[in-house]
Amino acid sequence: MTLVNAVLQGIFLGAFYAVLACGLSIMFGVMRIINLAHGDVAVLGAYIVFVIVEHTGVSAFVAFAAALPVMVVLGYILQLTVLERSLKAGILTPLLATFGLSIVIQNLLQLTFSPDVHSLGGSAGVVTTSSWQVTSGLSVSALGIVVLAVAVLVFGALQVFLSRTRAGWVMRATAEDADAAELVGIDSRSVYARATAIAVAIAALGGLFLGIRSVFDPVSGPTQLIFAFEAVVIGGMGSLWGTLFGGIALGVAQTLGAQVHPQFAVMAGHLLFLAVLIVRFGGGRAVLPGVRRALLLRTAR
Amino acid sequence: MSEAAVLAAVDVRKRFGALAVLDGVDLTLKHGEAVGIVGPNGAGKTTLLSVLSGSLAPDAGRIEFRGRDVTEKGAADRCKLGIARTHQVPRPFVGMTVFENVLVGATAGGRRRGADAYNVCLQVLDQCGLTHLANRRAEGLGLLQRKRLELARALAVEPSVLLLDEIGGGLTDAESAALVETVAGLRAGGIAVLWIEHIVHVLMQVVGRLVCMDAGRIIAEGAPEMVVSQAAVIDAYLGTGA
Amino acid sequence: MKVQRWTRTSSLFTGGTAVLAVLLACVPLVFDPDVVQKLTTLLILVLLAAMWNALAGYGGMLSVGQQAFIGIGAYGTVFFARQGVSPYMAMILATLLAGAISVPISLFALRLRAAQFAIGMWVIAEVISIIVRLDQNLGAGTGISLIELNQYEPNFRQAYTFWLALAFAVIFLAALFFLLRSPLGASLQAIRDDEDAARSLGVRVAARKRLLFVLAGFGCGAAGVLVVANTLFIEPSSVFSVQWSAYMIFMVLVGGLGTFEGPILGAILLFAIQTTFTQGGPWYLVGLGATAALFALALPRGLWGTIEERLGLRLMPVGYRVVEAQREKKVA
Amino acid sequence: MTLVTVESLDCRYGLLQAVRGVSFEIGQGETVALIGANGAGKTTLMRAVAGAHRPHGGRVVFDGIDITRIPAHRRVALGIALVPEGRRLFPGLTVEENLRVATSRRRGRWNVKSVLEVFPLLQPRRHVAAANLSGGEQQAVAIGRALMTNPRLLLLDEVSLGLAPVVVDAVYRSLTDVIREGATVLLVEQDLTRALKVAGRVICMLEGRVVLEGDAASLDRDRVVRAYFGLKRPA
Repeated sequence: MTLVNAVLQGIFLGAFYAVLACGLSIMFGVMRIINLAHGDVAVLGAYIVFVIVEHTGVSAFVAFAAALPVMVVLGYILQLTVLERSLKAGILTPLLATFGLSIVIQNLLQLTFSPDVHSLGGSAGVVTTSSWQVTSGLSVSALGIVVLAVAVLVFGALQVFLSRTRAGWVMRATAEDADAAELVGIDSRSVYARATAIAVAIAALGGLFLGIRSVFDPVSGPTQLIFAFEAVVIGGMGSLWGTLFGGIALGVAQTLGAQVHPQFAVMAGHLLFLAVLIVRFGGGRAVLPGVRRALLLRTAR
Repeated sequence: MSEAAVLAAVDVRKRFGALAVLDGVDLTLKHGEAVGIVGPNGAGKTTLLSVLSGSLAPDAGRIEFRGRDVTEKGAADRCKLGIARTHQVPRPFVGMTVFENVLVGATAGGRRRGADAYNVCLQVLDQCGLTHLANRRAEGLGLLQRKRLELARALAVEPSVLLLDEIGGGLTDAESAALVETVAGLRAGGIAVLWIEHIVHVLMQVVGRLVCMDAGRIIAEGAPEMVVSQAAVIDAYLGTGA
Repeated sequence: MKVQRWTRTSSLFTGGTAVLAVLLACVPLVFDPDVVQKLTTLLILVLLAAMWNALAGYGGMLSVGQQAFIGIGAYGTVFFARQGVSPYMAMILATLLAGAISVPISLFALRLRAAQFAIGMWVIAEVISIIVRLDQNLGAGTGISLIELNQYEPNFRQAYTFWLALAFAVIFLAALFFLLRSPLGASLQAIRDDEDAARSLGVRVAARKRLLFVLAGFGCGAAGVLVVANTLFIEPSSVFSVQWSAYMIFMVLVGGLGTFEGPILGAILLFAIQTTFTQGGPWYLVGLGATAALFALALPRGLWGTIEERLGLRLMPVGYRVVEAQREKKVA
Repeated sequence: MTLVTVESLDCRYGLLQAVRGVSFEIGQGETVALIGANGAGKTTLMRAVAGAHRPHGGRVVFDGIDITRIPAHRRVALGIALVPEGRRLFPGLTVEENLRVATSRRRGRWNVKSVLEVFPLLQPRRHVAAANLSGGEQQAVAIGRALMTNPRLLLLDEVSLGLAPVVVDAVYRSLTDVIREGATVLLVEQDLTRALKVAGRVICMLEGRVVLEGDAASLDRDRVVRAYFGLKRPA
């Protein structure tokens, strides 16, 4: 029975990773860049919720609702300052710029909140404590259900947004061909800013769940980034539902790994990620750049 | 007959998504022969050149070098065999000087070392009129100088096949005459030349055979005067206008 | 016309560097141990900056996981020392181990691009860190110290470690220098400027990148060896920390990505910042991160790249000059 | 009444000078064909008028306003729409989504219904993803997408590229309906005969410069062919 329980807990853990990875997947899907500060943005979200809870005593969920607009504004600012310039400057620049940003966020948090650990578990109400004992070896936590439900809800809402609304089509159009989008009246800069704002908001949701599920400190960002990136790669770069699947696969791999040895949980996730990476990206001669180059030359005429 | 051909494309096909860019192309290039390729925009000329040089892998068909199948060999290995190319839009190594750019061709593709490599480079720089710019960083070169650098780098490989991609565009009459003379000299030296160019009258002065491509296929091939006058060629350029 | 490899400035500079190396060798005899330890740290930073630049600057490979090799070097030393090998011999073996391990890793990692390569390497570092944490006789998570070094009297130990650091720095920088001076050097700079164009001129890009990757594996391993020799106590969270990648990226970006002298300048700058802000702490790291991001966006050529461009100055004789050949004197 | 004026326009790709000192005017309701060999700068000129390429020098004046510095997405609101070379549809979006994404605040007769009327072949393919359309269908959607912005100036870049003649005929029949409704059109067309038939005026470019301009009626094919190839003496 413990195996089934491990898989179940893996699904709940995976739903958390999927929420964490969702923002990273959106920014890669729309702007083809990986934000190396994504984990730190999630942790920043957790800290903002923590501050609101400390000062107003409201529940973490209400505090999150209050923190959301702050995060959306931060998303716009992030896009207009760092990401905008780095988009036009080649493949390595976004990685280098966001890596620098990640160091800035971690150390600013360390300055304002000191290095010790915090948690939002206490202020999330009964959700964090209650669980049901389904059978002897199988327990289902309320928090797990909530995170899974919210994850499916978030991905569902994004699916509706992208396939049903005009703003969604505009975002997909810009993702597929920004130059052609400009020619039909779409301002790609504002689309990128909107995508970043959504990504940052969902990252903050990830930060909220991180705070409720376990603990966080100023330097927990990088670990979250690795899990988020692993979920995106396992699920297939650029595919939204793939990220949900990738997150769950990562969660299950980790809980199964934990059966072997507590330290082996994270290791199992890493090995799954490396295996998927080599299978998907490792094949064949590096012909792709040549093809892209040839196409680029033709349209430049 | 193929062993006489120094480079051959056999039924080469290539698609970009739904677009069939090369739709079964057969082309042979003999030792010391110069062939011109013309055709409207999007006919697949540059793609064919990239498949011949190895920077693009064909979806189907074969590339043969002196009768041996080199389809699986990448651009670097084909260059070491003696197939050199220039790029339609010049791609200099901006952080290096003109001499150092040419040296890459001589040492990597040409496999020369030390003084041998330097001599090949100096000779090629002189041939392409770049000696006075040898120590200048390639970043500071004008467009025509960059085009000459493309040619010089390829020549430094001492190739047996040279693939030229619109190296003649934008030249003055004197410059294009000099280019024609250089290519004629190469032919005399036994180097086979495949030249994509739009300025038909420049090509006519030096190529022995002209090929016209349209929509991924060769639609006319033969003596230059005959090909240019063929209705199909003019239609390809100017349209049928049914 | 003939080709000149040495210019007056470059021969002066190379001569100066050689003199500097000799002077540096006397440091342990002149200064007291804590200064020597600080200068050892500087040499470690110079080595790491040069190796990361070899990867990203010349090979176009941005790795956020070179700490994997730093960890292998450090823990390799402790492992070999525990087997009874003399500490300094253990350090040599550990460096070779790091280089050896980089070969199989390269077979996997070099097929990845941009973000996949950057984070793929980071995850590999995490995997090796976990393997160490699982190993009890390597001190698991709590860390371990190189007690075998206690057999040496402190200031002797510090001197030997400094000399080893100097030797490693000279060896790896010289290796990169001769690589760049060799005909291979032109190919490496070509890869840096335009990979596809280099391939079309006969440069076997994958093989050259592997060469750089393995060189960086050896070099970062050597740096890890020096870290344990210099600080005696190591733990997985320190030697395998992504902080090392942050330092490397800062040094090379600020110094000058893709130049030989730039990373060395960046290392000196970081060392100066670290020693002035001795109480460490977040503020200087905020500055570090912000500067790295700023240089990536606004000044991609870094300090030395800009100086080199503005003044047309080339100190290291890795380039070629074409000059008028003097009239050969006719032999009678 | 002149709708758009191009004054000594100079466009560059780095050092490559694609357009050198080009000037011309297009009147309201006119149809002008832009012809010339490859690399003559036709596409660059079109993109400069549409705002997708920032010119190095010279001016573009539309309806009396200097729009040289205005980005492409704001020129659409002014009434300029470009059907780019190679069609460049959004492959993942359906035909209808490709059209709807271009709806603009500009009012006019064009909406999904009216576009489908002009391109009946699209009616059954409404919910098909653009990637799965044939060349002709893609071309129709590309033009329809531009029409959805209710443009006053419609720029068409090589609509017949890579299409079978019968398909091109269908596209041109729909185009003549659009022209008859008073749209001002500047089109780049490889097919000289077709260009001379549909356009009132022809501009021929060679290596970045205008080498020939005149009414389609008065120009004989031979003179145009010689300008096209830049042949000083007869071929």
